[in-house]
Amino acid sequence: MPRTTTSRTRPRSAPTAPAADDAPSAAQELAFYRQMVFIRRFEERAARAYTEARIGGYCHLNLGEEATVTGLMSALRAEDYVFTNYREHGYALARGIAPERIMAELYGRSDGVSKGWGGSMHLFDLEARFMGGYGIVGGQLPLATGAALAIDYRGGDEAVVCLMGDGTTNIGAFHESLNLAAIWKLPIVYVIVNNGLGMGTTVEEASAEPELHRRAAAYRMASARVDGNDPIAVREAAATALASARAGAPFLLEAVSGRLKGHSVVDPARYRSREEVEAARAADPIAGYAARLLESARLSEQQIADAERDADRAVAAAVAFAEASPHPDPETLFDYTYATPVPNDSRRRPGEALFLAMPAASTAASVNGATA
Amino acid sequence: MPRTTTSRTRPRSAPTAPAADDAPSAAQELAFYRQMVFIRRFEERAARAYTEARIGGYCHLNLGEEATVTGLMSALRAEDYVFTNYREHGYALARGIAPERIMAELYGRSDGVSKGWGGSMHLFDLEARFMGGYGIVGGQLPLATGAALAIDYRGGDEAVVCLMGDGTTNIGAFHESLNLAAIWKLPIVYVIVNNGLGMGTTVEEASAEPELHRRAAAYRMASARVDGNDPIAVREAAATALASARAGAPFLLEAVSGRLKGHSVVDPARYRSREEVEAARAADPIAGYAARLLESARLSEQQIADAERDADRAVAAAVAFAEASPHPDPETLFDYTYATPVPNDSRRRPGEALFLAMPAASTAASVNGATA
Amino acid sequence: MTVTSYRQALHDALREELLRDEDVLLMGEEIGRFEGSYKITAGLLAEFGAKRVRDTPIAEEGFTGAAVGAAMLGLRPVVEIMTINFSLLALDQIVNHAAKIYGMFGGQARVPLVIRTPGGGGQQLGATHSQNVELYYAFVPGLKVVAPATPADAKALMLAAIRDDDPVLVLENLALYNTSGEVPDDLEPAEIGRAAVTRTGSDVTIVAYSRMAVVALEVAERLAAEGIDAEVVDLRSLRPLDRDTIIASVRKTNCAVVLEDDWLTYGIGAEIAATIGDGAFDWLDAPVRRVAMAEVPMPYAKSLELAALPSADDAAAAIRETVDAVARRR
Amino acid sequence: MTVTSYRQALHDALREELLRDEDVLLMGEEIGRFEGSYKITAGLLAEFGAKRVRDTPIAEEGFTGAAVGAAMLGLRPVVEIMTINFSLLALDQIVNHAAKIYGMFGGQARVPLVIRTPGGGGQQLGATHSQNVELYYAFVPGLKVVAPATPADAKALMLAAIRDDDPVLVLENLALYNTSGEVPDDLEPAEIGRAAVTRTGSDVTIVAYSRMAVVALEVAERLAAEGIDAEVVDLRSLRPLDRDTIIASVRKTNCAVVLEDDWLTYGIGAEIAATIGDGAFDWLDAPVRRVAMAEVPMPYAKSLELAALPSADDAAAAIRETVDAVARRR
Ligand SMILES: Cc1ncc(C[n+]2csc(CCOP(=O)(O)OP(=O)(O)O)c2C)c(N)n1
Ligand SMILES: Cc1ncc(C[n+]2csc(CCOP(=O)(O)OP(=O)(O)O)c2C)c(N)n1
Ligand SMILES: [Mg+2]
Ligand SMILES: [Mg+2]
Repeated sequence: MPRTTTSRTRPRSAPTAPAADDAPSAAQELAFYRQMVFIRRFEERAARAYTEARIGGYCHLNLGEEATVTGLMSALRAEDYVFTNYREHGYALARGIAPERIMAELYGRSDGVSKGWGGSMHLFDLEARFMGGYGIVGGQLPLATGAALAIDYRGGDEAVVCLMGDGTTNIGAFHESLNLAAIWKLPIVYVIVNNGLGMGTTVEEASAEPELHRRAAAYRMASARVDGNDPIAVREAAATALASARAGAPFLLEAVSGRLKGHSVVDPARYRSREEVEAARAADPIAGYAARLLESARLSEQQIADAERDADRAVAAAVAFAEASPHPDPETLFDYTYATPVPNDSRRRPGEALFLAMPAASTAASVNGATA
Repeated sequence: MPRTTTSRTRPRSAPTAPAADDAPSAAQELAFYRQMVFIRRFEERAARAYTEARIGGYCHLNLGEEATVTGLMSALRAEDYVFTNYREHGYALARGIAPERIMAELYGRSDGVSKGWGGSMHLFDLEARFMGGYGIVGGQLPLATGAALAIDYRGGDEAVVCLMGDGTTNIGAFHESLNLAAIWKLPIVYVIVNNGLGMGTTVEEASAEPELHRRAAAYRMASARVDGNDPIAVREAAATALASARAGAPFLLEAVSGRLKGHSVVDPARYRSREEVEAARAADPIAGYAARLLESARLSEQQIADAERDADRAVAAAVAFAEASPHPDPETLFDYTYATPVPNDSRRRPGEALFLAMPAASTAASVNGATA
Repeated sequence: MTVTSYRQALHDALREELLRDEDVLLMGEEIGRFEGSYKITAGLLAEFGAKRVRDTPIAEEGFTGAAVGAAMLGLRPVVEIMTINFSLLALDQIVNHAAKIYGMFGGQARVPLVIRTPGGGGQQLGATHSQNVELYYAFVPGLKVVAPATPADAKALMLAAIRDDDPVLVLENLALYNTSGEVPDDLEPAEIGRAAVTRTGSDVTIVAYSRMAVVALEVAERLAAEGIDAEVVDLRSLRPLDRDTIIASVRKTNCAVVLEDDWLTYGIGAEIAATIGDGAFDWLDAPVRRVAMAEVPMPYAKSLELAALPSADDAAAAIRETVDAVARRR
Repeated sequence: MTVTSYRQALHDALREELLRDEDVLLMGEEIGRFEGSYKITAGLLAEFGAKRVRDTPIAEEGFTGAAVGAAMLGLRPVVEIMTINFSLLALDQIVNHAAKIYGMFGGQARVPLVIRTPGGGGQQLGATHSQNVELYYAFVPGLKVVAPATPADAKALMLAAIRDDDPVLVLENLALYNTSGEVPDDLEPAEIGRAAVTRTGSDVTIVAYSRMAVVALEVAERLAAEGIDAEVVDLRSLRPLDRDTIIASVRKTNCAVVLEDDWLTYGIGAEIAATIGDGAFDWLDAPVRRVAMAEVPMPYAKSLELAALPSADDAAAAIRETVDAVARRR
């Protein structure tokens, strides 16, 4: 458990992320660009590994959301907490978790961030305060709200960022969580990553108020909408939101971007018209950002080539690491049912008998195998 | 099942309730007053029967909400549907269900509206299109939304009125239901009966937006707040809301009144200050309405006395009926598990063996008693 | 007879009922334009339109409850919950409302609702997406729960569920969608509440449902080669539970093994074993073995998932051991 | 030793833990100013303030999930869900989140959460407010579920639950709140996962938990007068389930009756009966009888409710018949 925040008076910890009013330096812009490219390459490589059956289960990518991911994560302090959904590789990368350990998790290997127990949908890293991808739509919202409650309870000045998709704003947990955060004045920013689609359902079809940030009004909560294709704008909006949250006014931020591919790797997205796909491609945040920076000579062709080469190398290293990492040992199957060992915990394998066959004595056999 | 509404083209059925613009006649005012008094007396008598252990379970009363109940129900047409929560005796009475059958239900007798299966929280009458009191907070909202969907599906012009308490606006089902109704443009009016309290929790403590009707904004839904102590105002507001709903624009109406007693009959409400109780009493909708009508000579002392006498008589008759009604026969215990009989339905009584003891033959015994 | 996939059989049942009865409508997430997460409803939006094939927002509690309410007014909604894991969000509407409304109001309102939802692990979907929680519904009086294992049963039980006036949960299975089998062209609705003996045998009874009923037949064939003649009972209906068929079989074979994909302790198999221990007490020559999932949150990694899930080998071993145990006791 | 009510014992445990550990906080509907629907938390808001005794809106999923999240950061929230019926609204947060978080992330995050909630029928609360659905939690690996029957156990298990690093559901019971019993003044936390033999006997084993464990003792006393010497096993923990204690008892008495307040088919008793039929197979001289609720939505009317609920008389009759069945077989 993260116990570094147990101080009960609000410590003014030194900010470890840019403050709201910092104008982006050229170095930062380059760093943003490089991060976006890196996420893009990582996701493309993950898609390939999935089609090669190296990655299993469901696999949802941040393709098209790289500017949102980068801008948001850059506004956080190291001690802030992130909760998100299953579409989270980019956030984990941007939060500084080693790509090797992320790729190893996608591969289901024992060096993965979640030791192979979570997979693509369930990345988690306590050190990075990356508190989980979650696969149940909306499931992370109450959890994140509770994390903010814990911070407030202890008088810390960390904040929580809780990500969700546009489709998630229609589920009950959204309503209950935002109301709780607002009445309790919790240090949390809810971020709607609006990529225009649930799986194939559009925002307009699913939400009676399609300007999703306006739903904050039902909780007298401050809110804003930002262009999710502009990493600098996202960072600024996030910084404002975080400052508000830290001051006890939770915030709802909506970042509007696009989804370049299907809902998950297996989805061919046939329900999208050619025009829709073209429009998404035309709005590609990386191409757009590069074009803007190139235009004003804040980025060179060489830097672009370097970014791509470095990203490819880093991703290749991550894949190599993942492939070399051992599969989890079946012997560890019962290691993570409980944190506090408990007598009579079942450690029976599927084919095992509950009781020893025809025991000789009339005393009870130990029935659950080894107890924890 | 109510199948009178299966016509698939929208029939313009004759209105059976006053239209929105009718000004109240003296006769109507008197009828309103008499109905409010009647509900008051019914509820007071129910409280007594509860303390005498003639009524069991939980028992929630409409004391203080009589004007809201009367005004709302008067705006409905006969073919409209009502869904509500457990605090629903008044609505059932105002909807025209025989008080005898309501009281018999509270007594748990076989002549009760729900044959003794429901009790105070679960009144239901198909003929009156009174589609149930429900005990799970918020549980009625999706159901009512679905009823409106069925009306729309069949092209009927009935509407649904879905009642709920103020505390209910904080639960997920509220959010999901209003969003569904709004995207599907269903003929439904959601009514928040705001009595200021959940059980002991105030609206301000529970809802980050305490002007509850404003929550409609999250669904681009029309809404209004009305003085729930004024039956005429409530009727007018309800008529407007119903007209909107019938035209395909669902509506959120908030009626603000007070709660004169505890949350349920057993609750002494010690958490309320003397001032709060005084204020609630001072706002008593019946006393207030009587005073206003008396002042303008639209009601006489004689009429007041008559109303009280008639109410007492009707309530006494209801009690006499309830007391005379037989307790449900334990033999009927298995009559209402399934509507479509099904083989192997369990009809075992609690102490009964599943299988006959030591059966003689090697063929399987009939194991579930009589099958439906 | 046509050889059809389990997926297609479900699709055909839905389509036939949409054609037959205007009161039937489909509701659920992504069932229309996306054609269903598992494509059961492919083509139906185009054929029947958005009124009858209704995409919903992500709001399991809301749209499932709305289907209950619509059913109270006489429609016959068929709700798809994308996987049974997400049904937990709608549990209050299913258990506290759909299952109670008929009884709680003294028989006044019927709820002719169908909930279709797949269970099943084995797809590396991790802890929250690999559960078999049909128990949550099978436990509840007022609900009917069917669990077809074959394409023919999938279709016949779906037809029955849609025509039934009570809420029926139809448990599908991710691992069965692509399996195939013969489906009679003029298939009638099945009778809900009846198990089927899908293989007769004399040495041991295997009781199973859904995917495991298919595994049971495979294992029985394999064991036949070893001289073990197994009878297979496919439950088909979890509520009501057809105890007579189970007991008749075990009174003949004198021993039984239960196969299930859910967790062992308190799982569906517990009731089966308890039922057998009671109704076949004087006939039983060995303890009833249960082959079930390891009691852990399902891990993502393939090596761990395989270790957690019951396999055909596990089943075969348990059956052999049970037959041996009988021999030792005779 | 002090004679204390079950309600007071729970209250005392909460208060002591609030005093002992600043990380403990209480959350739930109406637990503060209203002092709790069943008054377990009476006086605690006044003593500890609104930060530590936190009234919540009506939002079971939201506040239960928030407690899970707070627990992930090291707080030790104790959530009251007013009755177990309402817990269905929070099921996703409990089953898909609280129970999974430790395993799903490879052991990185602990969830030291307690959920307190009463079950129990018999109060004429009708179909949606009288359910015993502890099964829904007992079934789930990753959760621990305890069900105290006595004031001493209520306190000792509550202390243990609060100090445990896993999510623990403490099943209380409406009908037990006013019962009394001795509670040692220096009571230590109990060990979760252990059943207790609360009466020794040689003729028959009665297995029960929560309210029925109290009924079991009453019935055992009554039967003693008739010459039937019953042993009573109080499960105390539903997950993990202490099979050894049950089996040791039945291997001694050679027969068993299970008492439970929930529905029979798939109920908690199914696992108990299945466990006995397996682990005591060669010792068992009669089928395991289960005394359980009739399988109907609970009716409101007293006459029907009484017919639906298992009574002490039902239990006594089933035990007598079981002892007879043993005699006939010997
Ligand atoms: C409760 C629940 N219902 C349904 C699903 C299936 N599902 C997974 S992702 C998804 C769409 C989510 O859309 P959105 O919130 O916009 O997020 P995005 O995938 O676009 O990032 C759905 C319906 C689920 N995982 N959980
Ligand atoms: C889901 C759920 N949670 C909690 C309860 C317990 N409960 C019954 S009534 C009530 C307060 C409801 O307040 P409000 O919605 O304002 O309605 P009112 O009783 O004031 O009419 C609560 C918490 C319940 N019945 N259902
Ligand atoms: Mg989206
Ligand atoms: Mg209220």
